[in-house]
Amino acid sequence: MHAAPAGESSGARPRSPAPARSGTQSDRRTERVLGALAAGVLGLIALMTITVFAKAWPSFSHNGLTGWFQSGGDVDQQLREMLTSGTQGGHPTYHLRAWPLLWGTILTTGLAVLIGIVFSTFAAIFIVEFAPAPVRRVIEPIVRLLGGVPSVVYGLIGILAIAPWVNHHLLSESRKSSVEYLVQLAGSNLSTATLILTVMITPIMVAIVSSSLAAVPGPWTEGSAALGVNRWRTIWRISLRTARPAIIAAAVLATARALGEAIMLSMVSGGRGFAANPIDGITFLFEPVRPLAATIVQNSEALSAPSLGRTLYAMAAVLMVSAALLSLAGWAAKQPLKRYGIRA
Amino acid sequence: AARALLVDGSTSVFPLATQLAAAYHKAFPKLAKPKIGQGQSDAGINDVASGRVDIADVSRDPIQGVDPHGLIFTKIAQDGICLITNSANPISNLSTQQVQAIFTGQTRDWSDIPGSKVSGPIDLFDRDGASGTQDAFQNIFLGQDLKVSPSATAETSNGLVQNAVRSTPNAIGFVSFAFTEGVNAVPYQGIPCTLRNAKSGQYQGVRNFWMVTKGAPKAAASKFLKWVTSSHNKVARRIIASNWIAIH
Amino acid sequence: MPPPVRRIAIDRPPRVLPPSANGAGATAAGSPNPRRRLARPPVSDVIERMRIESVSLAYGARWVVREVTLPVRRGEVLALIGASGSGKTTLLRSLNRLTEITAGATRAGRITLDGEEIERLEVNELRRRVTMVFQQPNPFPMSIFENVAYALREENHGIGLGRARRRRSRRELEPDVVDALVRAGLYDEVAADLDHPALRLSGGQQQRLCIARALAARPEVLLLDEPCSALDPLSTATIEELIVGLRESVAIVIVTHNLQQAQRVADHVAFMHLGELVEYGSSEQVFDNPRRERTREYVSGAFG
Amino acid sequence: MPPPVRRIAIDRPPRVLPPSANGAGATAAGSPNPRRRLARPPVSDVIERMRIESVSLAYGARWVVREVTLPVRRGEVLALIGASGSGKTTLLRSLNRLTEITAGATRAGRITLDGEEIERLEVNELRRRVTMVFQQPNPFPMSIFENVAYALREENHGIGLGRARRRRSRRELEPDVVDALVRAGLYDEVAADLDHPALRLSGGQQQRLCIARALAARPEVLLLDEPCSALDPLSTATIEELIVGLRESVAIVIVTHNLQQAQRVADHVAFMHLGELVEYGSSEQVFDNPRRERTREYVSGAFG
Amino acid sequence: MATRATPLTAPGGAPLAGRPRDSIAAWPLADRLGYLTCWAAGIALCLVTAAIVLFMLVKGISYLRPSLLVQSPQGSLDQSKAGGFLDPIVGTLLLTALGTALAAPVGVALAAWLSEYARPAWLARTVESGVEMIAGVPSVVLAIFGLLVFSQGFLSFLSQTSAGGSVFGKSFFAAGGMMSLLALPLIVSSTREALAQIPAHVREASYALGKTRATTIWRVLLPSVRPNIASGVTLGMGRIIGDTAIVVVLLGATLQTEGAGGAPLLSTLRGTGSTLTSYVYTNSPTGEGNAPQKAYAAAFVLLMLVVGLNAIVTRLSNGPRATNAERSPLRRGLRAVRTPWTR
Ligand SMILES: Nc1ncnc2c1ncn2[C@@H]1O[C@H](COP(=O)(O)OP(=O)(O)OP(=O)(O)O)[C@@H](O)[C@H]1O
Ligand SMILES: Nc1ncnc2c1ncn2[C@@H]1O[C@H](COP(=O)(O)OP(=O)(O)OP(=O)(O)O)[C@@H](O)[C@H]1O
Ligand SMILES: [Mg+2]
Ligand SMILES: [Mg+2]
Repeated sequence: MHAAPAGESSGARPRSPAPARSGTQSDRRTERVLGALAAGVLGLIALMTITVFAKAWPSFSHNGLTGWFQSGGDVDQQLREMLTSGTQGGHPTYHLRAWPLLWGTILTTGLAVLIGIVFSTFAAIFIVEFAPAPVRRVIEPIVRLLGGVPSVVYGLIGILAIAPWVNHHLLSESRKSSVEYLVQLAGSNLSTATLILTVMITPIMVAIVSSSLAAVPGPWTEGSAALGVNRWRTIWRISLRTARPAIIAAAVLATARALGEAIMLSMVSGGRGFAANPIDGITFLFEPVRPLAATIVQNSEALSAPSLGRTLYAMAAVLMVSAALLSLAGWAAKQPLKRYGIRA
Repeated sequence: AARALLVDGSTSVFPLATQLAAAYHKAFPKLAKPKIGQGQSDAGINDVASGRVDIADVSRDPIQGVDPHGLIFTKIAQDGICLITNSANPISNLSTQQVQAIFTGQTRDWSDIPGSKVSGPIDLFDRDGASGTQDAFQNIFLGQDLKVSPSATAETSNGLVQNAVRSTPNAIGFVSFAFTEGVNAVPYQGIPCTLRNAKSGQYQGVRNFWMVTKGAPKAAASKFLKWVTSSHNKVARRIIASNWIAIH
Repeated sequence: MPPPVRRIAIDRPPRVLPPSANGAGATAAGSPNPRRRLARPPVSDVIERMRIESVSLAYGARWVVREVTLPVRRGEVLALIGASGSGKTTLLRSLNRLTEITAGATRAGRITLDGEEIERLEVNELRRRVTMVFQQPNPFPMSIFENVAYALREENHGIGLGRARRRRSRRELEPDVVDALVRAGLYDEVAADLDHPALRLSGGQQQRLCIARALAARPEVLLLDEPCSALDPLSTATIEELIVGLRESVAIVIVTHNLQQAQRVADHVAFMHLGELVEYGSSEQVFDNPRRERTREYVSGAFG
Repeated sequence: MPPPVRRIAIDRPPRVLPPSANGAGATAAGSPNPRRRLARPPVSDVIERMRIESVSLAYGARWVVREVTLPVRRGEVLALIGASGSGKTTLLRSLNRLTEITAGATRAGRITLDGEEIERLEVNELRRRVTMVFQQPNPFPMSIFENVAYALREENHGIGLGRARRRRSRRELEPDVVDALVRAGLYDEVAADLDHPALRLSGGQQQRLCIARALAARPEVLLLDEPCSALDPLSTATIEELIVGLRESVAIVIVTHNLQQAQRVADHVAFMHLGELVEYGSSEQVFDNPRRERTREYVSGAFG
Repeated sequence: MATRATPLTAPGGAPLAGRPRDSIAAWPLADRLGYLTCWAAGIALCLVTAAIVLFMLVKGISYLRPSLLVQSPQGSLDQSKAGGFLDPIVGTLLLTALGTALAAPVGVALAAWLSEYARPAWLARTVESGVEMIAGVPSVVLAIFGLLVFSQGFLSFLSQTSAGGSVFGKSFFAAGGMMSLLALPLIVSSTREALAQIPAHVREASYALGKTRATTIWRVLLPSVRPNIASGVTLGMGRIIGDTAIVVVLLGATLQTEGAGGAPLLSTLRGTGSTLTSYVYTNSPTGEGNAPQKAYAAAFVLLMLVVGLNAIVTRLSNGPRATNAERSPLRRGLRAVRTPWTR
């Protein structure tokens, strides 16, 4: 379209300029040190992963990956047999059908995170956009405080305050007897666990989301306001869009936290390796579950028992893998946003 | 300086062990002071087997094939296990058959139990598989072949069972002596579940507390164990007798 | 040969005089005197839309605009000039109540749109009718298309109980979007890639995109705060033509530091100093024989 | 009466002609012709510091600057003009190898500082000698003092090397900081509150702070990318004088869209179009009788 | 603001424009619903928070006696009669300090590397996932792994050696080490988020002054994300303070902090102990101690500690050179994350 530039032939290929000396000694040293540090941490993590998987191997190999994740039989029974297996010189048994535990993990984590994300996104919007200054000034440190409350304390509140209440007010005789032959309903159950878990992970999410909502560039929101788009729509279409990477990050962190939460859940989840069944309608919410992490803690006494120990490591391995996949998923979810200039 | 005498293991034995250790150190300030950690029975067994600690407190009987070889179990005391029900349901007695029927899930309703003040489904509270108390309960009350009904709620500690039973009218469960406050300790085979009866040997539901060493106890460890188990050691006797059953 | 240029708009060379901008060429070429007014299409009728009556504005306790009275008419362009900090932006922002967003900003005096006090109007309704383009280009982090469609999509969430929020399909929106882009003189540059991120455009293109965004809402009054300060002469030319062309249908207020620009586009000029309206009059009068001393000083020391 | 204004720098009313800016007033007042060059102190000698030899720059596979050859001399101001996207900024950034931090940017051709190829120089050393001021004012989130002191502090600590070099105390730094602020014409405005956060300053002040920051490092070449496009006439005036004053000691390259500005400050002007250097010559020559048609078109349509 | 106290009078004495009519009433139903949801969520948050805090307050205060704070716990079956929890308090402080001291620098360094260097890319990606993975690992797994590591012979100096001659592997050092791993993800992610939000031209401005990346990071980038680092660290400390498994497995959960060897502090760090959390755990029905009253009291003290530590961190995050303006609520806490350039 325009006349060929003079001597363009010489400019044909990017002649990469003479080997440029980039950065001073100190700078390159810094990069190396930091890089080494990162590698070190990674190494440690890798070592841990390998250890766990090595220990976990027999469990997987005996049941086969498919078998391991299937359902079948009473998982608690299977665990007990492992504990005493090898007694009287018999071979240790590894038979396990872990689906109920997985299902428990999925239920508690999934529900808690779903509720948590919605709730904390709205709460964050409230804190950043609508809350009167004094309220904000009070609530912000308190949210942090909540983030710092140990899970044991939540567990304590759970078993001493919430579980009994649920047991008295929400569980009728009829409901109990309806599933009597399958499982026994008690104050600590799926809904209690989910509730407390949600309360536990919310602060982290609120903190992260609101901080990034607060960082939405003023010109964007103003620009939207200047077009006569009301405050809510502006938040909805501009602020939330900009904050999405943070929301994702928050979700990842929270999910990971929920996956790994053990103590509290072992206190209030009902402690039965039972696959709560949605078909039971409302009752479903009051059926006991026991997520993987809680199972590990509850049986950690038996880590020395050969087969049970290996099995527990296998559960740990599963948790690790899912956490890793989780972070990958989060990363992938952020990619499309980058190209529109939303920095993640 | 003398190396520490590291003790680790069962939380159930922990209170006893700490008191013994304190007294022991008072008696022989020169000797290595026992340092009591608390984890779990099997963690303790692991530690002692790997030589990480010198003595492990264990609240369950040895299991062949599970326990590493070459461990020496020394019985130091006995603890009792009580059946407990909600205080709204002060049952006067349970026979072995009744207990087995209830815990295996054959009997599912209180109305089938003579003397119960409540009706409706029985809420069973079990302990998780790895617990020493559960192991003891299994051996003492059920015997090898019976199993606790799978529908039972498994709690992770005496305290949780106590707590659950306290807050559930229809509940029944089992705990060590120390956890009968606020609930109804059910007499077993007509014998009230009390420390006295257990000491006198009438009450059957007792289990053993062990201290485990790798091979025969060595220098510091053996001194401590001798002191604990020697039959003419007033101090130790008194401490044990305060809440447990002395056996020497 | 340099490798072939990928022809997506971000890469596309900016418009050069022939052929696309010969409009600009015509007004510009051979006329060494930058003060010459742009060739302006005759305006059928001049109607007063907004009226600013002895308006004062304060941040906290500090009055930065004092007792300003001005008419805003459709059919002519009103230029606000004055040194930095003289309150131009503040005054401009008060016209669609953007000042209310700023904490601690207070207003006294009347501002009316078609005789109705603006605080009687629903604020978003008002801002939809009186839109603003800022000094810094601020495209949203979306595709070019979405940026322009934004106002359109949102506008049917107008007043009224939850009017069914039927999302208008892209097909429906396309004509309006394209039209807006054309009017902002951006279309030929970005036609090929409406789905590219707006933030990848060059500064000038971004600013024109913002203007397109504002036009898409079909406002009745258009407020421009130094729209060209970051642009090169050619983009500026495009936008100035656009402004002059628009004044037929839209009442326009433009804040500028560039006196030549004010002279080229404005029919009336208001000179502000330290928050006071020093002089208001027709462009010729203010520039060629200002009544007040201050004004003369300012317009003569023609920096910019 | 409006309540008294709290007199801290943040909301101190910006400088207006009397009293503070009578410097600007002087050059401005009574000079109706904006093209007039600024009164320029005689320069002892003009020395070439940098040389750009047939430099081409590409982003990815796309050449945005082609075969440009230019001298950069101390004792005179070189202005780069040209339409948006013509590669001015890119060229400017390549002078202190800032292009290297842009992913996919490649360079061909030679750039020398005092005859030495800039690749041979240690990059931070180079950038300390050839500093740059950007289009948007971007002070760091520190106090005003710290902003300037930052450039002064020699220490370039990484890990290991640590803060081996003793950090100069505030007392030691004060004179240089003040000096830099004075040279940037900012001192009298901020003297009272050197410890206030720099981000509280007005746009013009911020930009001058950035210049002060750049000057503090005592650079040999100063690159300015549209330093005034965000500023008002008075701040602009101050900065232009500053530039003209500096050219004695520092070689200056300025990118601008504002032709009047180019004429006021520049000794030599380079006109770029679509990445090519169309014309290079003395300011008078380029503006009054350009050799190339393109140039004529551009400078005659004196928009902006 | 203070000056507004005196009613403004317009220059011309014109009446001030009345507070504009709230336009929310005019929003479409859906939007108003959203708005209400926000308030609902916000209020719910406040209520839940208040409920928890009050619950702990009431329970805690009713059982808390000053003596508890100064006595060491005694071994006894009925913990409700056995001393206070001085040692756990000390333990908590020690462990948290140790863990944070390890985690904060490493975390910030990692974040800086991830956001400023991140070469080679694959390594960066892996590190990122690895770190995030830790967040999902039950701490008991970390603990067991830690035990394996720290009972290695060459690490004997970090813990004590049994009479049997092999390494105990349980000590404040060991626990602190693993705890820092626990806190890492939170610190890294919040710092990275913030660094990513700093516009490029700020970095360039620093490079253009001939500053190295290192200096830029150290003097410009990190200072401007201090608040985010702070909130990351507080969240991290939360994890550390709140963890039980690691304390039980790696700290021994001995009632009293028992040093090992001569040197005062060092011996403590090499020795075993317990934290308030593990104390709460063992005294809650979950553990054998079974003295809920004490658990509550301890839990309350724990919360107070958390509050105190948060306050300290926030204070530090405002930095020594922070002017009053910078310490204003706007620059603090969640709001503080509004990066200066986004004005
Ligand atoms: N948000 C604010 N808070 C407090 N004071 C402000 C605010 N915005 C502007 N000001 C002050 O109000 C006065 C007028 O500002 P305004 O931006 O309206 O001037 P302007 O004419 O637009 O200047 P410029 O030509 O540089 O844009 C200035 O003194 C400024 O310091
Ligand atoms: N980071 C980048 N990646 C890819 N292309 C770029 C990048 N920065 C600039 N460009 C392209 O390079 C060309 C020259 O850009 P440059 O900013 O140098 O022009 P300019 O003369 O400075 O324009 P303006 O006057 O608007 O600042 C433009 O077409 C632009 O789209
Ligand atoms: Mg303005
Ligand atoms: Mg540029």
